[in-house]
Amino acid sequence: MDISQILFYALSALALGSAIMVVISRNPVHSVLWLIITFFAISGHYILMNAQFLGIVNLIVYAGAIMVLFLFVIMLMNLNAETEPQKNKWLKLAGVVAGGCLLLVMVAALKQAEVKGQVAMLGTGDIGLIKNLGQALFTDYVVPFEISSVLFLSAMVGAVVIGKK
Amino acid sequence: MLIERYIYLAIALFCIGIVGVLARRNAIIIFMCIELMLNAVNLLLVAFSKMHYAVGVAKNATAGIDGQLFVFFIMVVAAAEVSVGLAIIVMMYRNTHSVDVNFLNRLKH
Amino acid sequence: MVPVLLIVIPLVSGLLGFLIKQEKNAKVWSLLTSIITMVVSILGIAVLHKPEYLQADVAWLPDLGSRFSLTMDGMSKMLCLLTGLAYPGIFIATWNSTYKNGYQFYALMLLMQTGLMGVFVASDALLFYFFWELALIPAYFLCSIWGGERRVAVTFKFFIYTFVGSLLMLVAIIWVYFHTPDHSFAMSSFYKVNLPGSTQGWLFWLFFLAFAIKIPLFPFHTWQPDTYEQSPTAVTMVLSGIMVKMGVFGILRWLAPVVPVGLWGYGDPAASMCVIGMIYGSIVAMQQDDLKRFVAYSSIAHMGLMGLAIFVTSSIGIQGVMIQMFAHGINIIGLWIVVELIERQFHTRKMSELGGLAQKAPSLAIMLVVVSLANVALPLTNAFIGEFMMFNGVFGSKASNYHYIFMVVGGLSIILSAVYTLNMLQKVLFGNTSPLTANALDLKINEKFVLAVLLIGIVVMGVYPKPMIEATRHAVDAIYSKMFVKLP
Amino acid sequence: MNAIVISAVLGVVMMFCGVFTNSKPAVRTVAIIGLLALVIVNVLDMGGYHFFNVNVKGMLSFDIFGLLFNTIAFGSTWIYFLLSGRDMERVGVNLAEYFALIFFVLCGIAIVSSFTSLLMLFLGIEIISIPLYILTGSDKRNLKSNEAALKYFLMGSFSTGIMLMGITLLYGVKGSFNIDVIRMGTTNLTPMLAAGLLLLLFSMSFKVSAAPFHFWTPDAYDGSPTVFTSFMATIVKVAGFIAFIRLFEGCFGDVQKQWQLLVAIIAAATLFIGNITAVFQQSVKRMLSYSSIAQAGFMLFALVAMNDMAKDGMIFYAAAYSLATIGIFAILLKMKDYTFEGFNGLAKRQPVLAATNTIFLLSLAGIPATAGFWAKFYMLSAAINNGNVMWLVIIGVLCAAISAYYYFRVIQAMYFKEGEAEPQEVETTSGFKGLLIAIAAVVVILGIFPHWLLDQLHNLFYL
Amino acid sequence: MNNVLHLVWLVPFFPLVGFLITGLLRKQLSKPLTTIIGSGMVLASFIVSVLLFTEVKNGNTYVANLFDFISYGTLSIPFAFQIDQLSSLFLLIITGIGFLIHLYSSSYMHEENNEHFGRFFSYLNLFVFSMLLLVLGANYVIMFIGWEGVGLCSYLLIGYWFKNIEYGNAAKKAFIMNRIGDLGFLIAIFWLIAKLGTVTYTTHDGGGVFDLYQKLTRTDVIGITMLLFVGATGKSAQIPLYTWLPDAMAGPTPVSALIHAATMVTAGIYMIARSNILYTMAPETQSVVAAIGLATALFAATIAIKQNDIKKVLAYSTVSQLGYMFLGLGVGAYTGAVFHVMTHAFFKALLFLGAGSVIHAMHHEQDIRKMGGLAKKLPITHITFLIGCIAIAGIPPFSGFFSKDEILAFAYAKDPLYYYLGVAGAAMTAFYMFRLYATTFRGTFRGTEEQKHHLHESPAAMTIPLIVLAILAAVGGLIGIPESLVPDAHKLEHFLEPIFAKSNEIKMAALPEHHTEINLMVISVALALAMIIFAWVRYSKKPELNEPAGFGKVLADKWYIDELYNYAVVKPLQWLARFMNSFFEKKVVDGIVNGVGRMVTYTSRQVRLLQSGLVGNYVLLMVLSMLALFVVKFFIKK
Repeated sequence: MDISQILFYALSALALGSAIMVVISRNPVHSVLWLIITFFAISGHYILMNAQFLGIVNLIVYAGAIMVLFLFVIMLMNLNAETEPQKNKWLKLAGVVAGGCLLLVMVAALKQAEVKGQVAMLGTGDIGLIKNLGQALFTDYVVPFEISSVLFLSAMVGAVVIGKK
Repeated sequence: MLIERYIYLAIALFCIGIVGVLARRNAIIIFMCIELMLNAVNLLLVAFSKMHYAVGVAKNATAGIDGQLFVFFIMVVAAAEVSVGLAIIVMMYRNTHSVDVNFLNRLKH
Repeated sequence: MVPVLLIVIPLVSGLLGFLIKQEKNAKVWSLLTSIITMVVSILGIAVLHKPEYLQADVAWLPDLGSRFSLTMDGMSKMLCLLTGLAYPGIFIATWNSTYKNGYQFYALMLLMQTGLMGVFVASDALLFYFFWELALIPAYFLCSIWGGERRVAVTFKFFIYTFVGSLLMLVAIIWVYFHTPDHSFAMSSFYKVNLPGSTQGWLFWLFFLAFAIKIPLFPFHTWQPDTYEQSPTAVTMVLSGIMVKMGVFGILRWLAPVVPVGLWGYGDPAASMCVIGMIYGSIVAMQQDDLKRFVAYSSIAHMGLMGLAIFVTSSIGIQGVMIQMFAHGINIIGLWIVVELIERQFHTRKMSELGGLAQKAPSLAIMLVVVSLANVALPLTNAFIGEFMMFNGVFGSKASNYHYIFMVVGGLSIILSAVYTLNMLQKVLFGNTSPLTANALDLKINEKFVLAVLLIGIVVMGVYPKPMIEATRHAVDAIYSKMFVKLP
Repeated sequence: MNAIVISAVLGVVMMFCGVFTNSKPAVRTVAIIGLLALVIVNVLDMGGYHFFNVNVKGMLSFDIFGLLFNTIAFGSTWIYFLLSGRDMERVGVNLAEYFALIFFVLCGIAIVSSFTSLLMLFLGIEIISIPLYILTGSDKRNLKSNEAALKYFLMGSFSTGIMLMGITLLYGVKGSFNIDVIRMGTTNLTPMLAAGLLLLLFSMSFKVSAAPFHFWTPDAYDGSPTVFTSFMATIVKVAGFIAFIRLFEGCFGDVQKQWQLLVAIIAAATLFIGNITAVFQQSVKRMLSYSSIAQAGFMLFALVAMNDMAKDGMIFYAAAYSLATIGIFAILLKMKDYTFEGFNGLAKRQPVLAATNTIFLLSLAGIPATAGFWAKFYMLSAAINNGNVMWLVIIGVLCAAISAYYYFRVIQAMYFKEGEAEPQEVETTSGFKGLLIAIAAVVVILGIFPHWLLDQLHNLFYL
Repeated sequence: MNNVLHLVWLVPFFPLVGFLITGLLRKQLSKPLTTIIGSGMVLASFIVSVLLFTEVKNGNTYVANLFDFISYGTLSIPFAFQIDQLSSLFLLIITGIGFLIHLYSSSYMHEENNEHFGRFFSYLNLFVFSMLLLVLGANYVIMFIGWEGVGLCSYLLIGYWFKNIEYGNAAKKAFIMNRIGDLGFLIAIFWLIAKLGTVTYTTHDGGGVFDLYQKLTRTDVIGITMLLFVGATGKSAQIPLYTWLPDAMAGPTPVSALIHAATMVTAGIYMIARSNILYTMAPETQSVVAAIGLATALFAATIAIKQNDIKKVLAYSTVSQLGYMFLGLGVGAYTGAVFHVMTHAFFKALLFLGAGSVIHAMHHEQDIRKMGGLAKKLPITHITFLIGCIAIAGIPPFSGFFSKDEILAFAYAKDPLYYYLGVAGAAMTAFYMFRLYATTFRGTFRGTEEQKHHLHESPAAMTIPLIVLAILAAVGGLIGIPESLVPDAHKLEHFLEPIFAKSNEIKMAALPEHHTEINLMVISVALALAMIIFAWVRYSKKPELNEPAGFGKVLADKWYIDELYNYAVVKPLQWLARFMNSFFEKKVVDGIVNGVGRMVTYTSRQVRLLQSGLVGNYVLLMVLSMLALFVVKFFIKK
């Protein structure tokens, strides 16, 4: 077992563990923090796969910007206390069971996945580098890139509509 | 690293996200769990990207790159969604002083 | 040309009718229209014999293989004639009725005529379906706006019920369409379809349901008494006199020739339903106190016989059905006219509240007696011819294994019909007058006129049915041969 | 490409309109004229006049099917602007922004009707969805509107997650997001493909509000300002269908037999739930939400059958359904009371409204001589032609009968019930009435000559 | 071929015209005018009938095809009249007696106002028309038309006084009972069509029923004859369908005389006589006919013994006499049966008209217990009535003797038991007729003073028919003097021979030896005389005024047959109808339809609860559905 494999398992464990903590934390602020840890773990995976650009972007955009926004909203609403009333226990249980079953079913379904046995190369290749990604983004992917500006425009207008008193 | 491990990992994260959506009542946390789901997808996409790279690199030096680009777009969209989503949640909070989705039951049947 | 006129005249006139806001004018307008339509239909059956006059064919939906094609064969001619004759009669007989926003009433009546005529002349399955539904919509509005107290719910049931049936028929039509050799909705293509027996079996039931609900056959009849009871009488006349014939017509035109094997396979169960319906309708009619419900149940019994005659597959029986469609139309409209006159005068339809009318209104009594007797198929009235031929067909059927049983059990309805009809006559006409009928008035001149014409028609047809038989013979032969030719 | 660019530009224009003028009629006029221009450029696109020769790098493909659909969607929106544009003013102050958002949605629609890459599908759907979240919540002080927006948003994002997982699994197998690549060599649904297909099926079902993924629909439609419900329930919904069909035909057209049953189950469930639940509604608006679910069930027939007839029928269904529903919503917007009782006696007070409304309702119920009949006819024909799903056909017709039940309740209220003496509805202009009559006439003309509209377009460009 | 026979259509045409005129102009025409038209038309018919008869007597017969009635495929049913020996004889009876009764009615119904008087005459004319159709028809369908037509007229005339619900019920009962029979007749017609493809009696080219009868199998011929007989039992009031006839006495008395004694009720005999060849082919049916006839004869006679209503006695007597005719038909004595039809028409019409005269005099009192001693006050009525009674009792040389004893003689030849029972019936006949006679005309008057004051003989319009009929009843039998008494004197038999020729070829009904026959006559006459004397003596002095008790009550209450029918058929049918209407129709048939509707709304109410408004639930349901679909796709093997 080489170092990258050890890293893989460690990061995976971290991601899963902190993801579970996101769900089970009573305090929203704790959830946010656990989620940030999950994002770090995922960024770690990206870097492990030599997708440095995505790893960094993930940290900046998700862990940095988005989660801060979340935190900000939670603070704004003064929700940092464990205010959430107990949801119906049965419903909660049903949720967990349903999610668990879905996991089982999907895993079972994908056990015979046609890509089984193929390898996702770790630590090699340069497609994850910003140069290559940038080139592709502004040549082959220029249309979606431009289109996403429309998306942002609409989000902007939306924020205006919603936010304006 | 064998691809199925990434598949299982991603699905597990994905399902944890789903369980979070199912089990929590706080709109913000539900939203966070959805973000978790998206991240699971991102992770899997990158893994597939690397897998296809391994297969196709001989013919094409940038094989598998579209997977990573897709991740980029997902992040873009997620950012936009978050801005709108949080705006809605805040608006809701302003009116009801709660982010508990179970209070959202004026519309039913 | 004739079929086009039969559709277009009432359609255009009906649409224009919405613009005539004055009831009196609307009445005159629609009467005139209906008379013109009548004249055209008479021309169609009696004068214009060249095929080009009796057909029309215009491209409609080329991509789907559906054409706006109309044909008048003997059966169509007769039913068009019935429709053409009935409308002026109805308008004259109900001349004294007034309706709120009457102009709409008359306009819708004319639109309904369009649908009815269309059903009878369409020789394209899709077009047929089109008109089939179109006839229903005005009926729905007519009953729901101008009907009795429970009109909305009752008409709604009627509408939904028949709608279900028609949709099932639509499924069957589309299915057959995809199996026509040339992917066409044309009647001729439908007749060429050769489907395996099992397919024909379930197609039979799909068609059958639509028609059985419309006719209506037991046990799909429960919309009918309520609807007849609640509708304004003019509408009831159209419904019972003409619209229910659509079902019989549909069986003869579309069911029997298209899925003959299905009809053989399931003719006996279907015929059994008809027979049960005959007896059942008669028995229930015996218990009715409301005149409209009474007529409704008796109509169920009579329509059952028509169904029976068709489903046992015999040529003379089908000929009888042809005659009877016309005869029953005339008779039942006559009955409704009398009922309407009674209701308008006494504001009740309850037999128990009437009585003694024979003393006070002898003309009315005579009319009612004659029409009722025609309804129970007394010889020398029109219905006798039809019933005789139908029962003859049932008895002599070679297709059914149970035709003797059908004959005997169905024959009981002859007796039962006498029972309920005479009961009704006695309660309404005989005995002493009730407080309501003490000052009864006899018929007015327009009512007398319509009824006299009806009676003459009843007797003339009953004594000399030959022209009717001749007019429809070819159509019957055509249908009958199709029922036997298409062995898979 | 014309449509995508112009609609995006128009969105921006509307944004600036809001900055530069406060005159609502002016804003509306600009929007209406702009939309007309959009329709025209799209039609020109069909005729071969491409204004923007962008190299789309295999991301989009503008086939006649998509363009035709765009025309219908834009045309319907234009009618919608004409009919209900005035009513947007009553929602809030940001009239120009509403128009801008609608233009962005149209941009998204133009994308999903012509995507060839799953990435574009994703972006398109998001471009449609995000403005809709906003529009749903645009009545800011109305709790119902808030609630609807939040529900719609949460569930919409959830389904986006599902869709992305589906796309990812497909990518994992095929290594590409291009639908042609994905289709290539797909002769058998291997597990991961199947899982991807299922996830895409779920999320697309969600977008078109097919049961059991329809739960957001009644609440979102009911809660959002009625004027936007009209838009969402019609144009946006059928756009979802176009995307759905494009996706499934493009990616999995060759293995249709293997997923037909699943779609059939979903269609049956949608028909059942939509129709059954609509029966018991008290509010016409909510009834229409369920009816839109029910209609989605019929549109799913196109997917179940997946033949030429189905695609033709889909276009026709889109037009017929949109026209009728927009009309009904336009009338509903004039009512003060959205319950069935609110319609009592409308025929006496507003005969034109009642008559046109009746025609629209008949069309929705699928009565012959209205466009809706042909819509249903095509769908039933497609499914019958397919032959494997007769059970679904029978369920379909029975449900159609049930649908008559609730549509006719409105007719009953308008015509057969006595209403209040004083008017229960907002004043209407004669222009509005004239427009309604024109739409009703189109519905009837389409009901008698279903190919009339297409033939006209055809004559315009190809002769 | 003589041209006179072409006029056959005139025979029914006159009454039809009479019906239309008197019916349509009933308000305008005065009573004398109505009488003239109504009776005149029948008289005209009678005259034509006589002309036809003389022609037929010369051996000419004729079938007049008027027009195609129902013609389809190979089946052709023309509207055709056949004039031959049998029909011409019936024509005479119908128009002759019909005319007399019209004449009688003009006086009897004088109290009615113009309108109803006209109505009465129009009904009578319509009846004559229908009856003529019945006998003239050249095929079974035309016969059936007349058959139902006379039923209708019977209905109209029984219910002539329509204010009285009881009368209405009687009319209804008559019509319905007749319809039961008609159904049998109708099925027989269909059977014939199915097997032979024709209903015409006979044609030139041998294509009629009576030409092709050999093509019928044994089953066919038994079935057809049995069904025809069912028709006959309805119309001719035989067991089990006889109960309507006594009730039919609710109609005006001339109606009872014409329809329910002289003509319509004999239609069944006519029909079987017409179809004699078929019956000869079916001895089994013949036995049934004989048995039913005999049973009816005896059964009705027992009831008649205890009746106190003058018309009821005559009605049961009619039923009984009709039974004799069927006995005759059943033993193959077709001529005898027709003969009895004729003589019975004379004396029974006479008796009814006499009874009418009595009732007229008694101001509509019909109970013989309240009469008595009328002989002096009503001399003509008395004498004619007495003649009628003697005739029916079978005392030579009055008409009834010859016809009845011919039947009994043939019955003896067939089976002596038939004879003995028949004679017993004849004895009872003599007894109850003279019980009636004695109670009514002998003894002392038991009515009210006022009735006594007003007692007077009827006017000439009523007595003339009585006298004419009395003469006929007295001497009418002479055309059928049996061979055993005077050789070659049976004119009727020779006259009718062509009609029964085919039957006779197959199986000539045998007569006993001449001396045996004479012995039989002596026995029956002796018995009848004894009964006459016994009844005369007993009831002249001490009429039976008390309510009968014991077995007498059973007889007086008609063996409770009406009650039996009421409980066995009418009540269950009504119950069934009520059940069907109030339960089955509303709860089951409609209940299912409405139930579907309710189920939809109920489901709707339940399903919409899914829409709980809670996002958590929505997502949960979505996830569960996803799970389910995953399972369907992956784990359910097809």
